[in-house]
Amino acid sequence: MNWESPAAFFAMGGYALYVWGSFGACAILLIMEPMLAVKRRTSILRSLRRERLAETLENP
Amino acid sequence: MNNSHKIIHWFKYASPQSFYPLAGKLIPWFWALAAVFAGIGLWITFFAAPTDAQQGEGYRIIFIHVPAAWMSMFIYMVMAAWAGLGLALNTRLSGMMAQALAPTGAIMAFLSLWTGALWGKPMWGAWWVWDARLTSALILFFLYIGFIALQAAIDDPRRADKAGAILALVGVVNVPIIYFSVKWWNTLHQGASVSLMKAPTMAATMLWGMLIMSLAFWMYSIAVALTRVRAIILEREAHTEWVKELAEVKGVTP
Amino acid sequence: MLTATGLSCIRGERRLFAGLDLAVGPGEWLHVQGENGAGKTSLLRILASLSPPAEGEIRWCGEPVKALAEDYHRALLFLGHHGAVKEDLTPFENLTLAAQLDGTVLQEESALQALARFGLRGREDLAVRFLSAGQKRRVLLARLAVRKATLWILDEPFTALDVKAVDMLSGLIAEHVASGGMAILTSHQSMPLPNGKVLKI
Amino acid sequence: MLTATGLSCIRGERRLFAGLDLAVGPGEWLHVQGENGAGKTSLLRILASLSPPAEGEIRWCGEPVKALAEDYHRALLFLGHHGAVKEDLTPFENLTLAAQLDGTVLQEESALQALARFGLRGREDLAVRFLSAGQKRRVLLARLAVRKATLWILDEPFTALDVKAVDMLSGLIAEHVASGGMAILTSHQSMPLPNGKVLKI
Amino acid sequence: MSAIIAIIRRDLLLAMRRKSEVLTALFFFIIVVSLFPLGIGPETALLRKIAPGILWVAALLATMLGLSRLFAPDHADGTLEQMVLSPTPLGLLITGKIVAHWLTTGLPLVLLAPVLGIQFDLDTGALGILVIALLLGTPLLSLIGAIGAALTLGVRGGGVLLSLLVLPLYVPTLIFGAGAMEAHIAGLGAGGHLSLLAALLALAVFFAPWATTAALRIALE
Amino acid sequence: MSAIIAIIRRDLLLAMRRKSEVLTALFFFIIVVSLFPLGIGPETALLRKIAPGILWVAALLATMLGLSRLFAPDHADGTLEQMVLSPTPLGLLITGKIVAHWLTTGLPLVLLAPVLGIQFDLDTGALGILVIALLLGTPLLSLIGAIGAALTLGVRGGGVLLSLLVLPLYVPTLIFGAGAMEAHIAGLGAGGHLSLLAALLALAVFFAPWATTAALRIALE
Ligand code: HEM
Ligand SMILES: Nc1ncnc2c1ncn2[C@@H]1O[C@H](COP(=O)(O)OP(=O)(O)OP(=O)(O)O)[C@@H](O)[C@H]1O
Ligand SMILES: Nc1ncnc2c1ncn2[C@@H]1O[C@H](COP(=O)(O)OP(=O)(O)OP(=O)(O)O)[C@@H](O)[C@H]1O
Ligand SMILES: [Mg+2]
Ligand SMILES: [Mg+2]
Repeated sequence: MNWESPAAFFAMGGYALYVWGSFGACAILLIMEPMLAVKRRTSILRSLRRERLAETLENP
Repeated sequence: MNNSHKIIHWFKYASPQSFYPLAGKLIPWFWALAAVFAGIGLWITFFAAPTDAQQGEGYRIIFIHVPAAWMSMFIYMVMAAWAGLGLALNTRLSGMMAQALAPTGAIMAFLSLWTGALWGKPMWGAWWVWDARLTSALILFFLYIGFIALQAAIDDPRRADKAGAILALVGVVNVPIIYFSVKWWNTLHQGASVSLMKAPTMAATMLWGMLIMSLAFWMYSIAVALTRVRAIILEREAHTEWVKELAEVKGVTP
Repeated sequence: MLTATGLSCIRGERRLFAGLDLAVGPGEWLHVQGENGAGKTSLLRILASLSPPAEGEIRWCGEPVKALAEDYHRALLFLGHHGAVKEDLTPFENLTLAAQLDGTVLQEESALQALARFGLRGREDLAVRFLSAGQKRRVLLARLAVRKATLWILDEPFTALDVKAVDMLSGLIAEHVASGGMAILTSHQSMPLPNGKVLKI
Repeated sequence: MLTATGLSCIRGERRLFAGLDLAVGPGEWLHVQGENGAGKTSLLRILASLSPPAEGEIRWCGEPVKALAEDYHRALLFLGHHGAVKEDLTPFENLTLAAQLDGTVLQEESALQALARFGLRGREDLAVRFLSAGQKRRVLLARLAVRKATLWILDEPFTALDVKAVDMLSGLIAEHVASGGMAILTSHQSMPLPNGKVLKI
Repeated sequence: MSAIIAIIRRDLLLAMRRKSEVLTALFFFIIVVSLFPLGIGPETALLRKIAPGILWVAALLATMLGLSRLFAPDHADGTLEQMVLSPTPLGLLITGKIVAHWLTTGLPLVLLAPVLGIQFDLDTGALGILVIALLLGTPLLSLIGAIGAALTLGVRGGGVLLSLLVLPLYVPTLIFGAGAMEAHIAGLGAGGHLSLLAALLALAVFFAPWATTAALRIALE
Repeated sequence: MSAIIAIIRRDLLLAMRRKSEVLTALFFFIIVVSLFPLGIGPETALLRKIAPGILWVAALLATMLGLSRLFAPDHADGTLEQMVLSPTPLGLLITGKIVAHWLTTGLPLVLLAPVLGIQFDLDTGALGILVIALLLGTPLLSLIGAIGAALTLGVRGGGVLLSLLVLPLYVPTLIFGAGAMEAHIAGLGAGGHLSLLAALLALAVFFAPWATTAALRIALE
């Protein structure tokens, strides 16, 4: 453990902007990307289900 | 339909129909691995790794910078390999895999540029220098964007796959050429005003941290690419019988 | 002899036709009929090996056309909706250059003759850009008179032509078929040619 | 009431027609006939004020059309060889955007109705690029059903259409004329419409 | 007025439909700017010195590249004829098209330019001037370019002829635009250059749509 | 073989018919090269230093500008379909088209470049290197460009997408081409760079026509 306090941790020895800028961007992108991928799947699933429903309505 | 049933055993998984459930089973494992490695890696990054003598705390960026840079190059090779396979054997899955990998690769390339820039400012006093490595990373990013834009611009998925495959293969021939040309271009002009740390002098914890973070990125990339390829399979095979028979389409569970 | 078995064609999620069989032998011609959007153009492009069928196979003299490639191309003349006619060149240049592309040399007289036959006398040296819609089609169709080919695949050859030209063209096709050639056509107008097989899609 | 007096048209060194007079009043329609290259398209473009005649004058309700400009445009609907249809947009978007260009707002239902009338049901949301030749023409012609205009000038409206669509379109034109509209058409096919004046050039 | 908005919306819709359209004009800008260091060499001091020139030339080329598609597709498919025959005055419709062109090509450049400026190690002040100058300059480029696009419409070899016509007309924009940044970097203040740019813009806003409309009418006859 | 010659003759004829075509690619080159001094300022020493880079970037952009018209007109009017259906193998016809492209855009640049080089106060030796490098480099640009043109054929927003695909691939040519001159000016000898360019050219001569043909077949399906 090389940090005296949480504040020191967040200050990153004066490099806060750079370190947190990097890790922040990384976190945002790597969380967004899977979310978008999952959303892509759920939306195609939704439309497939709707299509199926429409079919059953047409010829019961 | 086609003669896929004649082909050797492992080819079975080259059909979207059998790959779809397989991918579904694998994804949670890769997410779990990614989470575990990321946990250990981040712990090393922020708590185990000591402060660097010259760079203070700023060097901690390396723990995401290097994995992102490595992955961006590695994914390009994998993507091109899938593309080439698709072109040679005309398997449907290959093109989908290439398409699924591209955005992840582009994001990795972007992250290596972004973190590199944020690292360069405190280290070199400039966000950007025209160093060989940075320049070729930038060009790699462009190659990804080109690949994605080309595929997005073509409506017919089969055509998009093939065109993308040719582009990826041409890119693979060019990436080393670009890398060496840029390197030579750069060294001709100026001495090593930018000297990156050499791996052997790196402290062992840092090396471990980097390796473990790289594993985390690797597992993440596989997991997210598999997730995406499942969506792509559904989009492309929407009108086939097996998709209509899927449990999640029938509306039992998603 | 062109035979196709079990052809099907999918565009987007729409299946235009499936399980389609056809055969055209020497001295026969086929009239492909169907409503707008039925898939006639798509079928003709598949038969010309310009796009692959979703299922099925096409054979020329018993061999699959994919395997024959250049040999099939030598026997084939395909004229589609697009002209393959350069607007910046004159009818004469268009005709001779098209022949060179086919690997044959076209004599000046026969080119002029073909153009005259299609009513383009006096327009040989006017850039195609200035021609009327019907005259542009005539430049394209003039290739029928100069190129030796056994199988003609023509997509709506009668569009934009006036009555005289329609008669002339149907005469030309009848002649070709009578001399042992084959032809596959589409047309929405009533066909001024006798004895064709009809394929409805 | 459209009247033209002493029209002549010169293309290159060729005089296509000269001293041509015509008049079309409410409830009348004119069939312009002539061989390929006679100058029908050129005449129609002159009448639509898209290109100036070499000699002669065109009047709309007694006023020269050049002076009327926008007022004449409001009364006129001109559909030529080119589609004015965007390949990247869907039929529905094409229709509503064309209406907006005319300064009118098109209700969603009436747009859909017009498209359905022209046999494009199920293709409303497919980019025009994917449509067949005849379907592309139908997208263009659907404007006839939604745009209010007194004078229709149509250059070969029947090209590429199948038999059913030809009937439907001629019905539409007959209706328009019967309700006091005017129409000027060209066509090489026999015209399925009665009672037209004929102009031969 | 509603017709103008309709035409802007239509052109934006078309640009979106061809997804890549907007992004790629932007990427052309990025790539051209990145090519120069590769041709010239990586010395930071030298690069900083030529940065204004390079950024402006690249902006100019990126704008110019899309110009040939400003009217040509509408000409080819007959939309332009319909516009001439529309009850709305042609000048208004044309203005709409020019605005849409700027929104899809000029505006993205303005927004991205600072990022590229960073690659050349420019300071914040210089970046600010760059943005303001581009904000005044890119509409000017669209307006002037529209005249050229209309003049070369339907002309053989139009695409390249267009650049030949337009580039000389772009020279003043280039000089004042790049000059503004250079003056700022040299510590002279960019005000003069910027107000000249603004004056040019005002002039072009009045005359360019009119000239474009006249040129289009000629092209369509 | 005769079909190749026929296609080269046809493309040259078409280029001549649109008189401006050849001239304007050239003029684009001239104008881009002349814009830089305007954007950057008139210092001779500075200009001499950046001359190789500017000349090469301009050559590259000028070549690229015509690329979108390499196959597009033939695609639009159905000529490409006829080529596929021609008894001559498609690869040969495509090679013919690439040669014609180089003859109409690359060669004129090679011939004109020395004149422009003089404007930047380059000495005779440097001009010689410039010509040799362009002679090796411009065919390379045509070959690589053809792949991009084929890939973006018939694709939405093709023109600009093309530059996105092609420019990154042009980077080695640019670096070695401009590098040859810079090495010469720095007294290091241009041999290494030139032989690398030649090696790249040899590579491209083998692979590019093949890749282009494959891409065209895909576009036509
Ligand atoms: C925008 C800026 C930057 C970009 C695009 C960039 C890109 C890259 C790339 C692509 C790699 C992988 C190279 C390879 O393995 O061959 C890499 C590795 C590395 N980078 Fe960066 N970098 C940037 C800035 C920096 C800075 C400022 C530093 C340090 C001061 C740095 C230090 C490193 C280190 C130590 C490695 C690992 C080297 C190795 O494993 O061989 N980078 N970077
Ligand atoms: N991506 C797609 N999605 C859905 N339908 C499509 C798609 N692409 C093409 N189509 C449909 O495929 C058909 C293509 O028809 P084709 O051009 O072969 O018709 P055709 O019989 O030649 O008609 P025409 O008489 O009008 O020339 C059209 O009905 C078109 O709507
Ligand atoms: N520059 C020119 N020099 C000579 N003749 C020309 C020139 N430009 C056009 N023409 C001729 O003018 C005529 C234009 O005819 P137009 O397009 O009006 O014919 P059309 O009656 O509509 O024919 P179609 O039935 O084929 O559509 C053509 O005969 C064409 O050859
Ligand atoms: Mg058809
Ligand atoms: Mg006509």
